[in-house]
Amino acid sequence: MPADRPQRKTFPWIRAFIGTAVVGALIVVGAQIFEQQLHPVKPGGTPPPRVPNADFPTDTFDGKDVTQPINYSHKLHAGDLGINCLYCHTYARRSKVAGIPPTAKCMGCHTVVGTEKPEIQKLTAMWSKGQSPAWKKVNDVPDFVHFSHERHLQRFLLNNKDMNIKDSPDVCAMCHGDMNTVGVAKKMKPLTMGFCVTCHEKNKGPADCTRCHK
Amino acid sequence: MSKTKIDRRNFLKVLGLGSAGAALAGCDMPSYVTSDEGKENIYSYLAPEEYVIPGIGVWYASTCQQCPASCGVHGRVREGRVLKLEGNPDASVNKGKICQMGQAAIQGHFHPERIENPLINGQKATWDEALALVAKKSGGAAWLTGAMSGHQRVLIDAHRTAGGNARHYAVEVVNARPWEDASLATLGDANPNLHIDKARAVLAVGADFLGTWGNPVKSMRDYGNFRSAPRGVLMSIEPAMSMTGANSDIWVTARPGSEAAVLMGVGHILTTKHGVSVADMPSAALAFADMTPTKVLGLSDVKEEQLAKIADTLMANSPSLILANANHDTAKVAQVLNMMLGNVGQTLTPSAAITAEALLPVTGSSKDLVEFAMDAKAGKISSVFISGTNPVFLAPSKLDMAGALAKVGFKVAIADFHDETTTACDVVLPASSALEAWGTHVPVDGSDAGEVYIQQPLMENVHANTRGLGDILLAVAKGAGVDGLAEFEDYYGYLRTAVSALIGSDLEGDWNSILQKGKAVTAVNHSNFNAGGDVALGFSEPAAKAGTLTLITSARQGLFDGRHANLPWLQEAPDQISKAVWDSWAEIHPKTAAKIGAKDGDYITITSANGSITTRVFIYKGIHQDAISVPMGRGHTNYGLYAKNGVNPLSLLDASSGDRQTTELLNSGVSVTVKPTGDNRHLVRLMDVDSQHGRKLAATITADQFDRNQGGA
Amino acid sequence: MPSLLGNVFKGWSDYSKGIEQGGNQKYEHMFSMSIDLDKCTGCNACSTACYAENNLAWVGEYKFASRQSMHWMRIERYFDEPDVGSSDPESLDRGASFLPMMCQQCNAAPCEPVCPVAATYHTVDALNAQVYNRCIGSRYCANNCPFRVRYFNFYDNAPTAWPAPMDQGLNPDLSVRSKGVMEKCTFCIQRIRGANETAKREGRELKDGDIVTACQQTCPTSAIVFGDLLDKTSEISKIWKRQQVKLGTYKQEKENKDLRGYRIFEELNIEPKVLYLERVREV
Amino acid sequence: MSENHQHLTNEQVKDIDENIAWAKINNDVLNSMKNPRKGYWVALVLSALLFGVMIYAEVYQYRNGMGETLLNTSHMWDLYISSFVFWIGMSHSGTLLSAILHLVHADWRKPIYRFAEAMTTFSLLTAGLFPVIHLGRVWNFYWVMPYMSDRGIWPNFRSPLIWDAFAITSYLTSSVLFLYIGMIPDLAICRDNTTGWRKTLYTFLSLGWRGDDRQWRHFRFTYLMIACFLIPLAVSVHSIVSMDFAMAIMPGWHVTTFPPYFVAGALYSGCAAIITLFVLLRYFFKFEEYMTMPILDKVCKLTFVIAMVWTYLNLIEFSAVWYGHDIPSKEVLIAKATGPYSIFFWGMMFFGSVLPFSLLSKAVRRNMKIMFFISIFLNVGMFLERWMIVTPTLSMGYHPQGFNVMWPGWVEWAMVGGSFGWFGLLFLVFVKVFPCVSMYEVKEMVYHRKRTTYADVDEMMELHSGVPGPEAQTQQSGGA
Repeated sequence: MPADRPQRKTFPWIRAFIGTAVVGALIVVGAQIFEQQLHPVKPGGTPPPRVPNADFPTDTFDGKDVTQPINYSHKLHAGDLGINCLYCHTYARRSKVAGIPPTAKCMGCHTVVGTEKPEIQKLTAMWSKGQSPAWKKVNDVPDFVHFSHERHLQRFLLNNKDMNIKDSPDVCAMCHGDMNTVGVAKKMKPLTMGFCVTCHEKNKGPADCTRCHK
Repeated sequence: MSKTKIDRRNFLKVLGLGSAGAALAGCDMPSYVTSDEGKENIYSYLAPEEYVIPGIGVWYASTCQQCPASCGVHGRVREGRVLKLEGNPDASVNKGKICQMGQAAIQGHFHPERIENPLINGQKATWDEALALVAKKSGGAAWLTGAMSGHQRVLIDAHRTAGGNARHYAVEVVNARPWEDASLATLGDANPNLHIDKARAVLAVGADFLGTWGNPVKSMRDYGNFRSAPRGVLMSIEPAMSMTGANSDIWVTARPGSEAAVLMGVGHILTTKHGVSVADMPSAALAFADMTPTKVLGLSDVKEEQLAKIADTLMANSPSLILANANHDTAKVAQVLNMMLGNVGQTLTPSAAITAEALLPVTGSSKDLVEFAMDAKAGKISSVFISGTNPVFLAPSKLDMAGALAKVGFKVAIADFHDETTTACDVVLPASSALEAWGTHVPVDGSDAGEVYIQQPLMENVHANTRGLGDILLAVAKGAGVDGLAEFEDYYGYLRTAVSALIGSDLEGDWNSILQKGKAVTAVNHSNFNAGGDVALGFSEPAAKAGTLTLITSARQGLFDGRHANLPWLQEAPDQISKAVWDSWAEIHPKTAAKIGAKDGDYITITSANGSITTRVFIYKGIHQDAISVPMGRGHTNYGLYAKNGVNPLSLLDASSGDRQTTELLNSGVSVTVKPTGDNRHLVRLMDVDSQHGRKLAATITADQFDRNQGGA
Repeated sequence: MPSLLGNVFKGWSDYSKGIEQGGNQKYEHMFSMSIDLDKCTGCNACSTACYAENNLAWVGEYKFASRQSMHWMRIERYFDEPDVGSSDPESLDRGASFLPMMCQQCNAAPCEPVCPVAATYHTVDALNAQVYNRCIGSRYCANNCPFRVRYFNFYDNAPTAWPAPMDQGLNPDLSVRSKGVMEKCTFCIQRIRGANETAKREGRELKDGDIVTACQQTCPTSAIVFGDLLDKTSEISKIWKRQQVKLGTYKQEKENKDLRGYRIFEELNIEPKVLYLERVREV
Repeated sequence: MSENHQHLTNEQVKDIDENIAWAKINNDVLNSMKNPRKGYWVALVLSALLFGVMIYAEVYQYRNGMGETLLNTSHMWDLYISSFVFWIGMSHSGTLLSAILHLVHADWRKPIYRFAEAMTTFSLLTAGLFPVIHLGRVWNFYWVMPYMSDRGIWPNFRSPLIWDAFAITSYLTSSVLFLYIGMIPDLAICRDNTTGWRKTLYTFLSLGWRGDDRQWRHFRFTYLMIACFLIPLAVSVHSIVSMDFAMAIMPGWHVTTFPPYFVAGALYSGCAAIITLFVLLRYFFKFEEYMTMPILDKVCKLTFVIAMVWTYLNLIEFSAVWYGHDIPSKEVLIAKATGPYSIFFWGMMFFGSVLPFSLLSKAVRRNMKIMFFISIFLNVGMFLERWMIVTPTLSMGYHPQGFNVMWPGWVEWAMVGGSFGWFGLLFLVFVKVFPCVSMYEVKEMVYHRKRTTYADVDEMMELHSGVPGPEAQTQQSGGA
C-alpha cells in the first residue's frame, strides 16, 4: 500500500521560542515575589538612619506593625529624650535576654512625668492592680536559636576598632535598626540566619553551629 | 551556674508575678520555624530585685521530700520557675548528691494531675469552708502520716495534745524497723551511725542500703569511697537479688526467712574455725555452736564453703560491717557479730541526736498501718488526718483498709495527688508540692552534725489555690484552738520564729545564712552504746516449708513503695535488675520456671491466702528457687493516668509474714502458689540480652590486679 | 555576602581527622569523660538527671516496646561472661555489672562523615555536635553508630511528654527536639557553653571543674569524671595518664597490664573519648 | 541456520522474519498505540489505586511521624532503602540492552530495547521517591543539594547520600535523553501518521525530523556518543548506591565487593524485568513477529550468565566473611542463615542462584507462561536480596543492646506496593503515547537479515512485497 506523502514539517521555532520565553518570565517573576516575602522593603526605602550601624550588616527590614497593650514610643524616649537603650533594657548587659523593663522602672518616672496621658494612666492602673502588661514579642527568633545579648554587647563595646561605635545604642542598632525613628517597636532587621552569618563572617564571630543552636 | 546567695523573703515578694508570666526566654513549647513578630507574649517583672535576672538561673537550697531520707537539695530557679534539682553540698547526709527519685521531683511538681482545690465529699470548695468543717468535726483526731520530723511534727503533736492525745500512726512499709529494734536491744541505740566508707568488708543481709534502706544516697556516697583503694569487699545474703546484691562481690542466696540461720552459721564458723571469742555472751555462743553448717544447709540451702568464704572474708578484712534488716532475729545476730568482730566503735558509732527532741523524726513502720486498721475497725478512731501516705494502697487486702476507713467518722486527707486514699476521705486539702512549701526536717541517718534541714519554696505555687503542708497544719492547729499560734499569720512566720529559737538568734543575717546553706545547726547530745551483756539469739522457722514458693515484695529505688508510680520518668527508668519498664513482673528461678512450666513473658497468677495477682515472669538465676519476687510500687487503682499498669504485691501480705518481735509486715514470708494463665506477652525491657556476646563492654579484672596498682584510679 | 563558597569543603572535616592523618592538632578543648564501673551501682540517677537536664521526652510503654525511646544515657546490665553470672549453674554467686552507655563523642566518629547535610560534625572543642535544626532525618548516622546511642524523634513527643503545666519545667537553655530529628548525648553542651560565658564574664580561662555534666553532678558514688583532656592538670587527663590509655591509636600498649582503663570498640578506630574503668571482681 | 534447527519453523529460528513489509511494521506499532482495549484500562486503574494507597500512606506517615513504620533505634533503615536499591537495579536493564548491546552490534536487541529503555527511566523515577519519603523531615529534602544561600552552609560532600543524589539525577537526565534521542525517527513516523493533539505533540518532539542523510549522520553520532557516555554512568550509579553500605562500618555492610556485587544484581533484576515486560507486550500487543522466541531465548541466556556472576560474587562475599577475623560480621552472616530472617535469606538464595538453572532448558526458555513466572520470581529474589542486605545487619550490629528483630509496618509495605503502581502508571501511559517498539531499527534489522538471505536485496524486495527499496522508503516515511 502506498504511503501518502506528508508535506515536510519544519521545527516550530516560533512556538518553541515563545513557550520558553513565557516559562522564563514566570520563573523570574516568581523569584521576585519570593524575594519580596523574604525581605519586604518599603517602596521608597526607609529614611536614612541617624544612628551609626543602623544599616549594618544588611539592608533594613520593614517588619509589620505590632499593636502593644501600651502605645510606647521609642522615638520619644530614645530618640528625642535620648535615653540610653540599656537604661531600660538593662538585662542585656548581664544576661542572654535583654528583657522588658520591669514596671517599677517605668513608674520611677511616670509617677510624676506625663501622668495626664491616657497611656500612662493605663500603665498606672495596671501597676496599682499589680499586673504587668502582656507585651508582644517583636524581635523574635525561633526557639532553637540561642542568642546572647551579653556576649554581643561585650564584644562590640570593648573591641570595636574602626567600627564607628561610640555608645551602646550603636551596638544595638546593628541588629535592631534605628529604634529612634519608630514609635512602637517594630522589627527593623531580617534577623535571619543569613543576617547573623554575614555579620559573623565579617567580624570573625564563631562559625560553630552549636554556639547558637543547642 | 553561679549559686547566687540571696535573701529569701524579698525573692518571694518579687515572685508575686514572676511565675504568672514566665515566658521571658521563650521557654514555652517551641515554635520551630516561626520568627514572626507579635506571636508570643512577654511579661515583665513588676519590681524585681537586682539579682533576679531573666535568662540566668539562680540556685536556692531546700530539702527533698521524695523519700523519708530528707536530703538537702539545690533548685535552679529561672524566670520564677524551678527547672532542676541538684544535691546540696552543705547537707552532710548527701553532700551534693541525690538519687533518681530526687531528680524526678520536678516532674511531680509540674504534674498535670495535681489537686488544685479543696474538696468536700469530692465537691470543689473554698479553703474557708473546708477548714471550718475540719475545725468542727475533727475533734480528737488521730494522725496517719508517713515518716515525719521537724516542726511539722511539732504542730501535729500540738494538735493531738490539744485534742485528747489521739495517736499518731507513722506508716512506712519500706523501713529499717527490725534493724532499729535489734540495735536498741543490743547496743541501746536505735540508729547507730554507719561508716560504710571506713569498713573493709560489708555484709548486707536483706538490708538494701544501696537501694532503699536507710538513706541510700548517703550509703552510695560512702560506697564510692568504700570501693576506692584499699577496696572493700561487699557481700550479701538474701533470697532475691537487690541493688546491693547486684553490686556484691560475693552473693549468697538463702531460702526466704532463713537469713538468721545463715548468719548464725557464719558465727559458728567464726567461733569454731577462726576462734573468735564470744565468752561474754554465753547464750549467743550456744546459739552459734548449735547452728552447724549442716543444719544451715538444711534450713537455707547455703553450703558450708559459702559460709566459710564469708567468714574468711570478714576475718581477712577488718574492720567490717554487718547490716541486716531481714527480720529482728537476723538483725540481732548481725549486731552480735559486729560486736564479736570489734566493729562497734569503728564502723558503728553512737548516734548523736539533736537536743530538740520535739523535732526528732518519727520513723514509720508497717506495724502502725496494721494497728491503725485494727483500731479503726474497733471504732476507736472518731476522726483522722491522713498525710504523706496511702494506706489503702499499702495495706494488705486482708486488713480491708477501705472498710476500716469507712468506720472512721471523719477523714481529712492532706495530699497533692488523688490516690486510693483521698477518694475515701471526706475532706481533701490540696497541699503544695514539696518545692513550693516551707518546712524543717531532721534526717534519721547519721548526721551527728546536729543539722536541721530547711525546706523552702523554690517557686510560687503552680496552682494558686494550694497551700504548703506547714500552712495547712498551722491552720488546722489554730482551728483546733491550739494556743500560742494565733500570732503567726503563716507557717513561714512560725518557722522563722521557731528556727530562730532553735539556733538562739533571730538576726536577719543568721536566718539568711541558714537559707543559703539550707540547714540550721543546733546542739546535739552525744550518747554512748551500752553494749555488752548477754544477747539471746533465736531463730524462728519460716512459715513456708522448703519446696513451696514464698513471695518477696522487694522495694526498688524509683517507684519506691508506690508513691512515685505517677511519675513517667521513673516509670520509664528501667528497673535496676530486670531492666523492665512500665509494668510489673515476677522474678523466678529457671528451675522454678521449669517446675511450673513458664517461660519468659508468660503471665502467671500468684495466689496467697489473701488473694491473687497476675503478672508476667522474668526468669533469671538471681533468686532462690523457693522464692518469687514481685517488686512493689505498681498496681494502683486510682493514682492517675500514668500509674494504671502493673500489680500490687503488698495486697497479698498478711500477719503470717509478720516479724515475731517487731510485728512488722516484712517484705518476705507469705507462701504463695503459682500457676501460668497461658497468656504470653513480651516483657518490655531496656535490653533482652544478659550476655555481652564476647564484646568488651563491661570488662572486669581481679581484685589482686586492682590491689597491685592501688586501684589505678 | 562574603565567602558564600568559603566553607564548601572546609569546616566539616577539620576536626574529625582520623588516626591516619595523625589526628587533629587544632582543638581548643577536648572534653572527655571517665566512668568507674566498679563504683557504678546502676541506680539510674544519672539517667534521670539527663531527662531533667536535657528535655528528654518519655515515650510510654508502647513506644518503648517498639524501641523508640529517647534515653540519651542508658544503664545496661550484664551478668559476667563466660558463665553468665556464676560458676554455679544453680544460681549467681556474684552481682551484675552495670554499664552506663551514652554517646562516646568519638574523635573519628563514624556518624559524622555520613550525614548528608553535616548536621552532626566535630566542634573545635572535640565534641560530636548534633545540630537539630539542620537535621533532615536521613538517620544514616544512627545506622553507622556502633554504640546505638543516637535516638530519633519518630513522633512529635512534646505534647505527650510535657502536658501543661509540665512544659513549664523545660530547660530553656536547649531546644525541644521536633518530629523527625536525630538527637543524642551532647556532654551537656548547654552547660559547657554556660561555663564558657561565665568564664568570659569573669574574664578568665575555663578551668577544671567549671563544667559539671548533669550525670556527673548527681552520681551518688562519684563514678563519673568529666573534664578537658588538653588541660594537663585536669582530673580527667590525670586519669587517662594514670590508666596509660592514649588517644590516636586503636590498640593500647600498656606496660602495666593491671590497669583498668579501656575504651569500648576502640579497635574500630573511631577513637571514643569515654574512658571506662573495669569492674573489679573478687575471685 | 545450523542443522539442529532444521525441524523448527522460521518463527522459531529467526530473530525476525525478513519478509515483513515495512509498512506493516509501521502499522503494527502505530496500532499498538491506538484505541486501548478493556484490559488496558483495568491495568491503568489498578496501578492508579496502588499509587493512591502510597499517597495515603505517605500522608499518614507525614502527619503521625516516622514511628508508624515501626522503625526503631536499631533499625533506622528498612524497606524504603531496600526498595530504593531495588528500583535503581531495575533501571540497569535498559542501559544494558540499548547501550551496551548497541555498542557490540547485537542487533537482536532492536525490537525490544525501546521499552527496556523506558523501563530504565521510569524505575529511576520510582527509585527517586524513596530517599525522599524516608526522610524524617521530608519537607527539607532539598537541603542535600548544594545551592547558594546567604546562610553559606553546604551539604556534606563526604556523605554517600550526597553522591547518590548526584549520581541518580545525572543518570536520570542522561537516560531520558537517550530514550528521547533514540525515539526521534519514530516520532517522525508517528507525526506523519497521526492527527489531532498527537500530531501536535509529535511535531514538537520530532524536532522537524526529515530523515535526510545529514540528519541521519548526526543522529547516529549523537546516539553513539550518549550510549558510550551512559555505560560508565550506569556502572558508577549502582557502585555509588552500594557505597551507602560499603562506606559504613557496620558488620555485613562494610564489604569491599559490594560495588560489583550491586551492579551484577542490578543487571540481573533488570533482565528479569525485561523478560516480564517482553512477555506481556508480546501477548497484549500481538508483537509475535517482532518479539520473537529466539530473542527471548537470547535474553534468557544473558540473564543466566548474569545470574551466575551474581551468585559468584555472593559466594565471594560469604567466604570472605567466613574466613575473615571480623567476628560481628560472621555473626551477622550466621544470623542471616539461621536467624529470624533466614527464610527470606534462603528464599533469596533459591530464587537468585538456583532458579536460574531452569533457564538451561530450551523448553523453558521458549515457554512464555513459564518464563513469565520465572522472571517474576527472579525479581522477588532480587528484592529479598536488597532486604537481606539492609535489615539483618541492623538487627545485629556491634552493640548487644541493639540486637532486636523488626518487621516492617503496613505503612512501609503500602509504600513498596505503591511504588509498583506508580511504575505501572508511567509505563502504561508510555506504551500508549510512544512507540514501544523501535520501528526504524526493526526495519534496519529486517533489511540486514534480507542481506544475509538474498543476493540482490532491492530487487527481491520489489519482488516480494512490492514496496520500493530502502532508500525510497527512507525518503517516504522517515523510516530507515
